[in-house]
Amino acid sequence: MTADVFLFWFLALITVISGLAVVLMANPIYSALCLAMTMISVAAIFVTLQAYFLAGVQIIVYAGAVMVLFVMVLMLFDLKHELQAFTRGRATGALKIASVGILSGLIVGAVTIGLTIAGRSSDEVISAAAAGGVVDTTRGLSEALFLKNIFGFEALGVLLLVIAVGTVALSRSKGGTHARD
Amino acid sequence: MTSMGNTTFEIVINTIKLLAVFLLMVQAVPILVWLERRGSAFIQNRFGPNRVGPLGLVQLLADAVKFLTKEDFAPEKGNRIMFYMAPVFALIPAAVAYAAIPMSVPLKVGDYTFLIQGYEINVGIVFILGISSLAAYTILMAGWGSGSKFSLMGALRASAQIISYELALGLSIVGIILLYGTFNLTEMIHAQQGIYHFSAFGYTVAASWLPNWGIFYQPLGMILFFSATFAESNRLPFDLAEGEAELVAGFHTEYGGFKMLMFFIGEYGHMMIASGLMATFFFGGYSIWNFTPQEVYNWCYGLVGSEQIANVMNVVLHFLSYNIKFAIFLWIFIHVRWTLPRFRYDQLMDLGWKTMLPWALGNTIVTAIVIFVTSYFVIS
Amino acid sequence: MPETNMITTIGAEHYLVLSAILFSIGMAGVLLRRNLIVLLMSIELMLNAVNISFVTFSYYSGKVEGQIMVFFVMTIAAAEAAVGLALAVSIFKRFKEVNIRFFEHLKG
Amino acid sequence: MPIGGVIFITLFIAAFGTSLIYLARWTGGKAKKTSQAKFDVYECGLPVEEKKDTKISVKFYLTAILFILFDIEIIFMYPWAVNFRHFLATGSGLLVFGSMMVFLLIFIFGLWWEIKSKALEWD
Amino acid sequence: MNQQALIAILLLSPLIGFFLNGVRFRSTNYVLAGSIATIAVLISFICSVLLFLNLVDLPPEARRITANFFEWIAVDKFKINAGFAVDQISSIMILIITGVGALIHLFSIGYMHHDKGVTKYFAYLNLFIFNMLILVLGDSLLTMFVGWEGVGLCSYLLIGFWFNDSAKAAAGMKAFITNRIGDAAFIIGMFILFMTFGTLNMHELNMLAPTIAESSWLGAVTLGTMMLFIGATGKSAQIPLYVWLPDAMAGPTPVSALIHAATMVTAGIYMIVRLNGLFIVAPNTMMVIAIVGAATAVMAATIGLTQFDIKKVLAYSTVSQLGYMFLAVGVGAFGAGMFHLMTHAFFKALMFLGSGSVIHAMHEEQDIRKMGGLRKYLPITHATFFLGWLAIIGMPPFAGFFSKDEILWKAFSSSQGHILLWAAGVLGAVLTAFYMTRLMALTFWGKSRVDKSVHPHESPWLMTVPLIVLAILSVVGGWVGIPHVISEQIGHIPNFWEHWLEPVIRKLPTVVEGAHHDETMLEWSLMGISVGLAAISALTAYIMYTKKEGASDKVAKAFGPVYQLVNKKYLVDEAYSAGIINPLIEGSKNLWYYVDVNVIDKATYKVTDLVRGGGSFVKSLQTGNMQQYAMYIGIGVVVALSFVLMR
Repeated sequence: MTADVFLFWFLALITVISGLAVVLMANPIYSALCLAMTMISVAAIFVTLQAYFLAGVQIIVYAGAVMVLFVMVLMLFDLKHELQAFTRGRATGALKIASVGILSGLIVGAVTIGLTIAGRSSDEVISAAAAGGVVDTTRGLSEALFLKNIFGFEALGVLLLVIAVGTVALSRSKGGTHARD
Repeated sequence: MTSMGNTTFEIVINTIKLLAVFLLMVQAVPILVWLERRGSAFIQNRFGPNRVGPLGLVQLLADAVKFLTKEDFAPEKGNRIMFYMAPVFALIPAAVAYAAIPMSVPLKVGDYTFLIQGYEINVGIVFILGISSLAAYTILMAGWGSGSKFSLMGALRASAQIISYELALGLSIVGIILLYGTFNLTEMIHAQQGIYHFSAFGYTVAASWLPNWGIFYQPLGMILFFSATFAESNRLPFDLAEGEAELVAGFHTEYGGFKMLMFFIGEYGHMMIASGLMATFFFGGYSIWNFTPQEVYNWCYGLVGSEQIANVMNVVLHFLSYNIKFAIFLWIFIHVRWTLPRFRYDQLMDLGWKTMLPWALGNTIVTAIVIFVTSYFVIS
Repeated sequence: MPETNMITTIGAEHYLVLSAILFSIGMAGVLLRRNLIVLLMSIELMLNAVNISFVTFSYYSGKVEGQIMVFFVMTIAAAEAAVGLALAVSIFKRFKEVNIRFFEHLKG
Repeated sequence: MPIGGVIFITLFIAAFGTSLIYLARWTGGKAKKTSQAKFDVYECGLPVEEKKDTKISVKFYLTAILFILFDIEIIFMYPWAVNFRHFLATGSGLLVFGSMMVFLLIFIFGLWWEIKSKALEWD
Repeated sequence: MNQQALIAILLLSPLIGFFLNGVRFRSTNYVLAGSIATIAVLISFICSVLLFLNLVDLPPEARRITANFFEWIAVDKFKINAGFAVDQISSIMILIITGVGALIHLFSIGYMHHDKGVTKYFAYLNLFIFNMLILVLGDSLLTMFVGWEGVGLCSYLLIGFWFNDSAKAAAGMKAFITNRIGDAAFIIGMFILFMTFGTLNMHELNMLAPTIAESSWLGAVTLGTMMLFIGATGKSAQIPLYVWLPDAMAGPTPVSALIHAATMVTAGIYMIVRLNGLFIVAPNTMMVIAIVGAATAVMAATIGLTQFDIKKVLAYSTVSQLGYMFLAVGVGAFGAGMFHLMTHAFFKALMFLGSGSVIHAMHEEQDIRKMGGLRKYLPITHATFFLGWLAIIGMPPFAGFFSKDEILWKAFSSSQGHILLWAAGVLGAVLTAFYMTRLMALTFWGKSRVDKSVHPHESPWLMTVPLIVLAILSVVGGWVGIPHVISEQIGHIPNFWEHWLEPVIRKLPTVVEGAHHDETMLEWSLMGISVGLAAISALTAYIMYTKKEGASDKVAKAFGPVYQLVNKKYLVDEAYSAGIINPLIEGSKNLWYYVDVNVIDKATYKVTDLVRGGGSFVKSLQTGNMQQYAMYIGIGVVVALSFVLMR
């Protein structure tokens, strides 16, 4: 077992465990911290896939910004008495679990079947990747981003602007009947 | 290859090196604490610690003993897990990020080349920014885990401050990235070696009496970056998180003993990262004034006449050069702390959002325009 | 191929299965949790799972487009988190709790 | 990228920190409960008050949201900045420069709006 | 400097100006707004000049600078780049647009300074310049169409600039809707051409056109070009879609000068010239174009004879002159069409600005019956207007003479030409001379009929400087295209114009037979006839309107019903109302009353009941529980995935 393989299993384990913890932890703050952990290990997985810059962005944006926001809001709310983590519905629970089960089964099935039916053995793909190689991902990334996807890029700029304006407006709203504070 | 080397020897050396970088950081903290206390005393016309040992140097050991013998305390109302985890996590971002800063030219021993840094990362800037942005968690965990209002307030303030200044920090180095076209710190240092020279409109301008350092291209960027790092490491004049008059001691109100010390290590670690990055981005990193490493090596070789020794000497000289710059910035951190008064919180936020961010933006735009104009229009 | 291949040789399918598992976990979180903010976090989890598969495809096909997609997904995810949390704060201001059930008031 | 090293040092520090805490606990001992006040959180000597809803300004979370949005815009500038000279050299400099300037215009407009609408005002 | 960069700056400068003025559109600081807009256009003008000089440096066959900024649309084979091309034709156009545009911007600062919406006005003007440049530079029909629509929008915005006046707002809408009809045809034309050639790139279309053999008298190319021409009649105000242009005079006068005289309305001619390689293989279309052009030229000129609104006269004159240009391109004289386009841009912009100056001086009075004798109050305006008048009636050696003469000669001699077309052209010239002289006489000469309360005054320098520059251009503008017969007499001045356009213009053979000498004689005599008749006509008008009081009324009485008909603009608007618009409205009313209420509504009520019944069932699924919704999505994904997998 080489270091790479060990690394993958290690990271996959951390990712899955902390991902499970997000869903299972009763206290939302623990969930948030576990999610941050997941984000970081996903970033590490990106590194094993040679997406270095994306890994950095993943950490900066997700772990360093989005999750900080989550944690901050949760601390703002100070929900100490979270007695019940899961919803209780009229007989919907079983169906939900069933659908999750089927869904996960199907996704796993789709991936494995898709890969085997296509007749593409993984070695072949790996060699192709090694030969073609994502040599300088950041350069390729910026070429694709700024030459091919300019409109998407500018549209995202506008989206962010709209969100910024919208959240400010939303935070100004007094929440219906809530008295002004 | 994901890890540290190809042979067992290399892996072992690299592991030891990593530990050494970490220990270097940890052992620097007592010295800095001593320096800070003595320095502040001199600035404020006091004596400072001067009883234990010569110049009070052994004070550190006394402190350590005190830390060790304090009883371990956690408030009942708080969240114990968070309360204990926070100081441990305070250490991680600082050390992980610091290990990515190159401290000297690579050392060649036989067939092996050892970098004088924890590890080389090809997206170094992004990595360091990302890792150090994780520091906000530590603070939030500490504040929330203490279960105290002061702690929570302090934590929220501190994290809001950190993220606010992270914008200015991130934007102030876009100019530098534009200039050098790389995320890699080593390449960035390479670009700053030698004499001052740049090309514009197809001509090359050079000045042999100046080094090719970033500060001469990005003075505004340097000021913004340095100020933002003050806020990032929660140092005065930006230490609103622990404004004594308002919040007792901020997020570490409830901490004491070793846990407190670990927060200190984290804070000083951030200072060190900031100083190291300052040196790397704007002052040529480990490079020596306007000499390239090759010139320094040749000089060493001429002096001793042995390749091996010249190599080592070269590494040592550059390491010294780096550390001199490093120490100067650390001293500026300390000096500023004892010289400037604290901001009010609204002033702090105003400074971050309404002053530094627009200026950093302007700096970026101007840099981009200058680079664009000078290289797009070639006067032949 | 020997039996141990699955464990010692890491290929695209490993990453994809990991992504699928993570996605399912996120989906379960969306379906089962009652705290709105945890729900949002579960959505982030699902988006991360998708990102893993995008990067995987990008790596194994040698094309950078997948990474662009991840970049966009991250932006959208952050925007979504911002708006979602703003909504959560609005709800919290009114009900002092962030149960997903409060959204039932919105039905027509 | 030596991710192995990063993980190693992370785990090492975690272990190091934890052991330090245990060491201190061993040498210093667990705190003895001599009175309830000792274990209360610090509130300047007054009895601990527990209010149901602690009023914390919503500004904090608003700041965090705005930080995210601007942070992403800055992140978008990184790949642009690092390859700007490359683009200039390959002849697509004008397009890339122009598109980023438009993006920055949007950025500046957003910042200007936030400042003008007093969303960044702390009192 | 990089040529692509020049094109980018050329295009972006007005756009930036638009944004700078657009974001602060409530401001009334006319100096700032005007300077921003004018400087933006001036920068564009400088870029145009530099590009032109770059073109001159290139060898004649290679005079084409292209800039593909990015791939705009890529759907299978349908690939459109955001590509722009500067060649011999478009370089002339950008010079006219930005040059005349800059002058008119300058004029506008003086003209609009009292207006509340001055910043908005300049923003619109800059947007117009930007769109016009897109139209002119776009190297595919679709890119051109973007500008085509953009200028339509700006035209609408500027005609209805004073939208508080409902008549003016209605004029804007009329222009927009009339253009819409043409645009629809333009789009259909693009479809046809894309189906036929598989490309919309105009350069490629010109190259590919000769390879397509037209099978019948109405083949794909003929149909496509015909559709494009209908689009052009909308934009360039030709029969039958000219009705919007006179009404468009509701906008500010500089706008009329820039958009409705110099630039936008010439877009149709420009488009045809740009696609000359395509149009030339469709002789039927060419014939239609020539006939429509000649008819418009004469008809609009006759209406111009009877109008009393100074701007309306100029508007009909514009329609008439555009008819000339279409006549020119219709007989295959693309170069002459472009030539007249340019000279017309100079003198008509001059006259419009002059009329603006007059209106400004008369405090918004536009009726020429209430003017007269303004020469002594407005010396500069009069002098420049006088030069413009000489140019438009085609007196040598002013600009209009050369271009008009060239058109008439080509109408006579080209293989597509006909003596009737020539005759119509001459008739148009004669009428033009008459009504323009009438306009001059009633406005500037003779006795003053100015109201006592009005004190005319000369305009500020901001307004007179553009007038002077345009007057100079109106005089010398024609000298770049002196015909051979004249240049032979005065020392072989080369015909720069023909020389410049030669590589991109396909020529039709001249059919006049006989020796070179005969041809020269013929040309001289035709020239003499047209100039002579125009001079006589102008003289008649001069005498009629200044020396003999009441002579005009007598003539009007003598013609009686004809005069009334012409004065009412041949009742075209009324005819459209009665024939198209009212039936539509009435028909719609009937449809609404009988079909809608009784049939459709009843049917929909039944459907509603059904849906309501179904809805109340489905409503039970809508619990408001988001997680249930998410579950439905999940189940949907499962079903879809299993379908994919089982297949």
